[in-house]
Amino acid sequence: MNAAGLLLAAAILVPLIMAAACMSPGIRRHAPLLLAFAPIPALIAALFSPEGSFVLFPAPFRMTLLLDRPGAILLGGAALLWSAAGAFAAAYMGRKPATIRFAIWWLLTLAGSLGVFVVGDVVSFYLVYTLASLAAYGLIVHEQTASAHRAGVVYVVLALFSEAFLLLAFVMLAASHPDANPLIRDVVATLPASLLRNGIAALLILGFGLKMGLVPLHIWLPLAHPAAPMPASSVLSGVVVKAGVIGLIRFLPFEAGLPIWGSVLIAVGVVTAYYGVAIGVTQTRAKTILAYSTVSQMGLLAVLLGVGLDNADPAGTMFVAYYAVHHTLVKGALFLAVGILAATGGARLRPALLLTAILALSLGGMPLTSGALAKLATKPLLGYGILGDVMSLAGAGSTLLMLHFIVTVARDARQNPDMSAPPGQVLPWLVVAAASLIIPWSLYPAIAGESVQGLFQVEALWKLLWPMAVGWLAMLIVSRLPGLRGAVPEGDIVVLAKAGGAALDRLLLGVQQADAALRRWPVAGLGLLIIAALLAGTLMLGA
Amino acid sequence: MSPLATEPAHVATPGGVLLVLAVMLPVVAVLLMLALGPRWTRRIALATLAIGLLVTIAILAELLRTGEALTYVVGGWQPPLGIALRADGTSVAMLAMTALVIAATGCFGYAQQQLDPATSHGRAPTSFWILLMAVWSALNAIFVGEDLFNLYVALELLTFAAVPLVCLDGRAETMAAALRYLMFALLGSLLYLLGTALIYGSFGTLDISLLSQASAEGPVFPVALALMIAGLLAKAALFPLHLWLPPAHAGAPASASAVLSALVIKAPFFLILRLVLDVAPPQSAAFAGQFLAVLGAASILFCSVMALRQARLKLMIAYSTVAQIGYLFIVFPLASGSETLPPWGTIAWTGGALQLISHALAKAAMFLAAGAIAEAYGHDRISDLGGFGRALPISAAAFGLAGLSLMGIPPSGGFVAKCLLLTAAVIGGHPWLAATILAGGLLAGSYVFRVVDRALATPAIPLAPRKPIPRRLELAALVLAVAAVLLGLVPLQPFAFLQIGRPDSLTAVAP
Amino acid sequence: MAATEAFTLVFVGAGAVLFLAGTLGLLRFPDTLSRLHALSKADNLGLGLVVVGLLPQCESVTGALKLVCVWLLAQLSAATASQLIAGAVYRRKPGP
Amino acid sequence: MSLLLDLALVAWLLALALYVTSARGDRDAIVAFIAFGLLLGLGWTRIAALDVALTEAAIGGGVTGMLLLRAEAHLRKRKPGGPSKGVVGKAVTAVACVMVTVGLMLVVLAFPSPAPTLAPAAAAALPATGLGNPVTAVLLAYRALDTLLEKVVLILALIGVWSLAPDGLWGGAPRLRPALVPEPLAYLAQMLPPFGVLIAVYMCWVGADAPGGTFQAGTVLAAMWLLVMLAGLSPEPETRGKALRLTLIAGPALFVAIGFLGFAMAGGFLSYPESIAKPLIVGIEAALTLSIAATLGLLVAGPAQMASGR
Amino acid sequence: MSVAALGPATLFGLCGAALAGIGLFVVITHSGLLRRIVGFNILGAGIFLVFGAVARRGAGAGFGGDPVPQALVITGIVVAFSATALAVALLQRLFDLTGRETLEAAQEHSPRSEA
Repeated sequence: MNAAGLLLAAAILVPLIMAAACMSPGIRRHAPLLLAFAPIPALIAALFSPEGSFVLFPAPFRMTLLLDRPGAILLGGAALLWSAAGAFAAAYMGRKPATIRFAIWWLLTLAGSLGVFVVGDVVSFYLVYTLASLAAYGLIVHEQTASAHRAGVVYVVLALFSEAFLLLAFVMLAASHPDANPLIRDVVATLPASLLRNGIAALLILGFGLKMGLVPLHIWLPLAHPAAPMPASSVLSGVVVKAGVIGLIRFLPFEAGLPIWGSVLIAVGVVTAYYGVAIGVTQTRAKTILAYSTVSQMGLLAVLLGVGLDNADPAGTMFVAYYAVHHTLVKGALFLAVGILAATGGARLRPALLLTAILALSLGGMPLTSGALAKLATKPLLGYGILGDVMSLAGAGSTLLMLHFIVTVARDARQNPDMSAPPGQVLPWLVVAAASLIIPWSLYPAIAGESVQGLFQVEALWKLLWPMAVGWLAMLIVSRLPGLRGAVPEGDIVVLAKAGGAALDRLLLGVQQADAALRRWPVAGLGLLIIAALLAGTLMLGA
Repeated sequence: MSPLATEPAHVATPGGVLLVLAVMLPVVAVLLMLALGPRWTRRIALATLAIGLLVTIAILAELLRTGEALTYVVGGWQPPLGIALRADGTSVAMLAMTALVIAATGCFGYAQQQLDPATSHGRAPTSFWILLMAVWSALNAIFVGEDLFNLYVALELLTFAAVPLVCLDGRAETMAAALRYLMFALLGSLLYLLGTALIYGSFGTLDISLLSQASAEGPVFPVALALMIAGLLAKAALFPLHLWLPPAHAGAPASASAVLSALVIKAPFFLILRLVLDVAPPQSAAFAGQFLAVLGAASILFCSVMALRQARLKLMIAYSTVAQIGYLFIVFPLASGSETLPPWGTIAWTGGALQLISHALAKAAMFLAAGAIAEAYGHDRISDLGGFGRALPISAAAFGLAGLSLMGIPPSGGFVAKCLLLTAAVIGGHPWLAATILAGGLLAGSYVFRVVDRALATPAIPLAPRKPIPRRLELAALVLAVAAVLLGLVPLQPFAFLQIGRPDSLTAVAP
Repeated sequence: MAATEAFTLVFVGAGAVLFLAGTLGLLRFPDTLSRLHALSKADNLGLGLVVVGLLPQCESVTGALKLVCVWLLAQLSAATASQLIAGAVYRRKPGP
Repeated sequence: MSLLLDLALVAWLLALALYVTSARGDRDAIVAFIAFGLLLGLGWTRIAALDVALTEAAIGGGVTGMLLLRAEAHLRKRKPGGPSKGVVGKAVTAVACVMVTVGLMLVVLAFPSPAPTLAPAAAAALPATGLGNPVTAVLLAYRALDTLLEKVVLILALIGVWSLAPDGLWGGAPRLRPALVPEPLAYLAQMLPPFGVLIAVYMCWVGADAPGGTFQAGTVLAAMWLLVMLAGLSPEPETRGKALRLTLIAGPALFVAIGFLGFAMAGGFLSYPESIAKPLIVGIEAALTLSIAATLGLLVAGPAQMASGR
Repeated sequence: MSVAALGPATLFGLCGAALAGIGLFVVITHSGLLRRIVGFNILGAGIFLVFGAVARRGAGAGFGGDPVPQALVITGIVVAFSATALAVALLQRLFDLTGRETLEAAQEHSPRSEA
């Protein structure tokens, strides 16, 4: 076991150890202070561990850790956001007893969500994925409001479905493999030749799509993000949804390609990208708008993954990781911004709003921002055909949505008294905001394979500016439509579940009545005789 | 039959004496308790728990040391005339599980009785210890029994020990529950006995290993097996024969529920397993296995939904037991084995055994945690338990960890078990069983989540316990839950240990 | 030999007739007390006759003693049972 | 002739059983069941099972009948229960039961011929036990573990029954004696027990070599004890009483002890050294008879109904 | 098969089968628990008779029947009596507490009702 391996192990273990240490009352009191430091090993690992680091824990732990480039990129971005959001949380949550509980859930979610980027074997992946999924529930319901509770229930139900789909997919993947707990890359290599490949691919896309929030499995996002405390929303939207992205990156066979499922991903992604914008502009709460923006952005990522899968292009995953890390940092910073703006007024409001606006428009691809880099870097992957235009137009949608967001937060903050957010909150925010600019710039040459000079050419700028212009225009139109605001409730199609709920209730009531009937003595006695007779019949069949 | 008489079917092994001890030690304790009276009961029980654990460990060590099954021929009378005891790997696993759960339950019971020293020599505590010892003896006798009639007596011993446990607190509804349990169990026993009569009538022996070599002709054998299996199904409370279980397991005192749900219903299942795999001809077994799997799948789905709908915590756990038992029955078609691979070499067999053990640990943990909760609040209505995690963190943690195992979430024994079963279902081409396993996991997640959600809630008025609950009362549940989780660290390969002493275990290879 | 067999036949036959009569009485008499009367009469006397009839058939003295014991015990319990039943009837319906 | 007798016996048994299903009151059904038990005892003699016949007559007709009649008297003031209402359900159940019967009959007719039997094996092993009655040999030697566990079952049932007492009365005595003891009952209770005890001792003693044995003897003893208690001649014992408890466990305890001594004397649990096998077995039987009598009597007497005196 | 060809073993075996059927019927259809207990005893008697038939068929070695099943029946009768005693005691206690001797009222108590 080398130093790099130890570092990787520490990335997962340190937060877990911290969570366990919270059992001791002395440490528990200072638990919030741990949050900023828990992701540090992961950050160091992402920066300094060489690509391809590999570490194997023998039985009975059976865990393989492994860092590749997309993983390192995502791990670094995620660790940075976790660290900053942790510092923010320490300042934001205050020293209430409930904060300790929040810290424990935070550490567990953190361990899981960073773990998914570094584990290399199937069972461990499922383990850390589940850890992240389930622990996030504690973050969502932390405020204990009715809406938080509802969001938590929806989240858990969907998360369990995701777990179930993935478990079946993993089992089907590993079934043909001699090793009980094979490495992900080994089983994925066998996937295209597997007889079950369509079933596996469908299950993987369902399972990870649920986590990413692809339409129509997105309903937990717009419910959960507004309900959670500010720093929690930030990491949920910035990092936890990326568990789905890394899952698809790891488990889909980009080497060999699966054209049909690539097309499916593209189709779903396009629908999601537009749907998120369309519903997002009808929303009135800033955090809900951001949640729908995340939905829309995940649609873009799905399209990128689909193209990669379609073309059997393993390099595509690099672009996906690049785009994802941009989204991680920007979306994380934006959620923190909502918290900052709610506590800022008077003279300091204006600079804060300005920075927020820059971050927001970055998602739409404003030149010089990380969004612009991400869009330019991924352009070649999308090609210059109809898909490229469709995606550019989706960028226009992002701009529209972000303008709507800026208007909304500005309006919300207008009445704030003259005050300023505490430095413990502002500083982490600034760090994330800065990182969201710096990191994509520094990675760009390596990813896109060209120097940053190319970014300043007119052609490139035009590619970025026309969607923005379209977005501005659309905003002008949309803001003239007062009926639009609040037209669609948060969580949109979750409303449909009400109708289904009645039918479900009837079914459950039917089950209860059947149970009461079956548990009557004469019925059960007769049932016993019938079962004995049937058993005798089956036993005679074989004789 | 007779050629076998010349060559003994059972050769006693040196460690076989330990099996006699495992069965007789609790019996001696029962007799001593009765003779010495209430003041000594608890001391005898605790001493027996300690010695019994040692005996179990010795059995385990002996099995591992020799690598073959422990056998004892009682009184030196060879079957078919006499009775043999035999413990192979699977049996020893059952013995170990039993000892662990009984010991933990005993610790819980001890701690609970200390809460109220005035009544600790009263009716309920004294009866509890005697019955607990009797349950232990009966379970050990069932897990090592080789003779079908001896097993009948042991099953009845188990029933008579379990029924009074149900109504130990003397409330009217528990009386009704106990009576219903007794009656349905009796119906099951009598069907089993009828089957035994028919088997003796056609083979002149009741020894399982002699029967496994017998050639079956005509209708007698299938009818006898069907009656026995149906009778055992009634005792195992598999859907739709679960009428007695929810009120009985929910009404019993927590420590009794833990033993009933974790162990007592496993005994009839273990016998069904032996009948299907060891006694029935393989062809017949395959068909019957399919049928049992259908019932098991129905049990999983139906009773998980029922668990989801329960308002009371203990009823929910009880329905969950019926659902989890279903998983054991879907093992039959999955572990059907092949020419080269006997059933106990398959991953489904390991999965089934793990499911059995991890469910026992997890379910006992859940009932003990529920017991601590009921002790603290005087009720177990789930909707009124908001925030109990604050007052009873250890119980809440135990419940949550046990829940992980029930749901099949890693790392836990339940996860490995369900993973293995799912793999077997996928490899064997049983999509419906795979879907059932997943759906059962989802439903289990939902009902466990309902409780965990209450544990984490922070209601406006904090939920105050009516009396302080000492940590040691909660600890037993946590130990069991952690054990259930630790089971998840066992290798994913078929457990070689479980195959010791199975026929042809040398040919068994890992898939 | 023939004499003992004839003896047995006569006595056991008479006992059987008494049993039959007693059973008829049990079925046909109107009230509990008279039924009881018929039954205990038949029981005592009938069983006595049967036992006497069987005595010559015994191979040993112990066997004969056993038969007599059976009759005595039956007497005892039948008498007690009749008394108990009659007492119960009397208590339930005071007066004639 | 004997076939005719058998047929008549079977017809009576079936008629009584059917009467139990249809009788209006529970008492009628129980009386029919007692008669059924006695006839069944007769039936057992017809298939050469005298030991079973004795047991069945003592239990089926005797103690079980007493238990049920006492229960019926206890439940006198209830609403009549009767069979469940649904006619269709009843018809379906009837059809199912008829099918079960027919199936079982076919199976009984299909038993292999020649029948498998352990009689020769049991006979061959008999000298090693020193016994003459093969049933006793099976019960106390070949399958002694069954018998031992069965005794534990009996004791456990008693503990179960005791545990049903209300908390305040636990450890107290059951109530058998009626408020008013009828004169004749007291007379019977004085007359009968000496005979009963004699018969019990005899049965236990001959059980080693002839039909009879510990269980039959124990039942007779129990009946005598119950009679004495019913007549109020002897007080009902307190269930907490030391002597009573020692009597209860004496038999099984001796059984277990000799079983374990087998390790030292004969090289195994529950094995008897050939030279003293018979005395050991008779000793166990004697102790068991006492314990069984106490257990059966207390099972019929039921849970404590009077608070402990102390 | 003519009636005359029936040996007592088979005859009582068939009787046992019929008694088992009748006992099952009583147990399943009667809601009164005391009657149900009687039904259990009839069912048990039927099963023991089947055992008895088996024993009689196995006559040999100078014994009128196979002693092993006979011994099993004796054990079985004891166990059946224990069961009856326990059931009767439970029933009496239930009656003392609630005044009923059926389980049906407990059935109506729906699973959602409070403790």
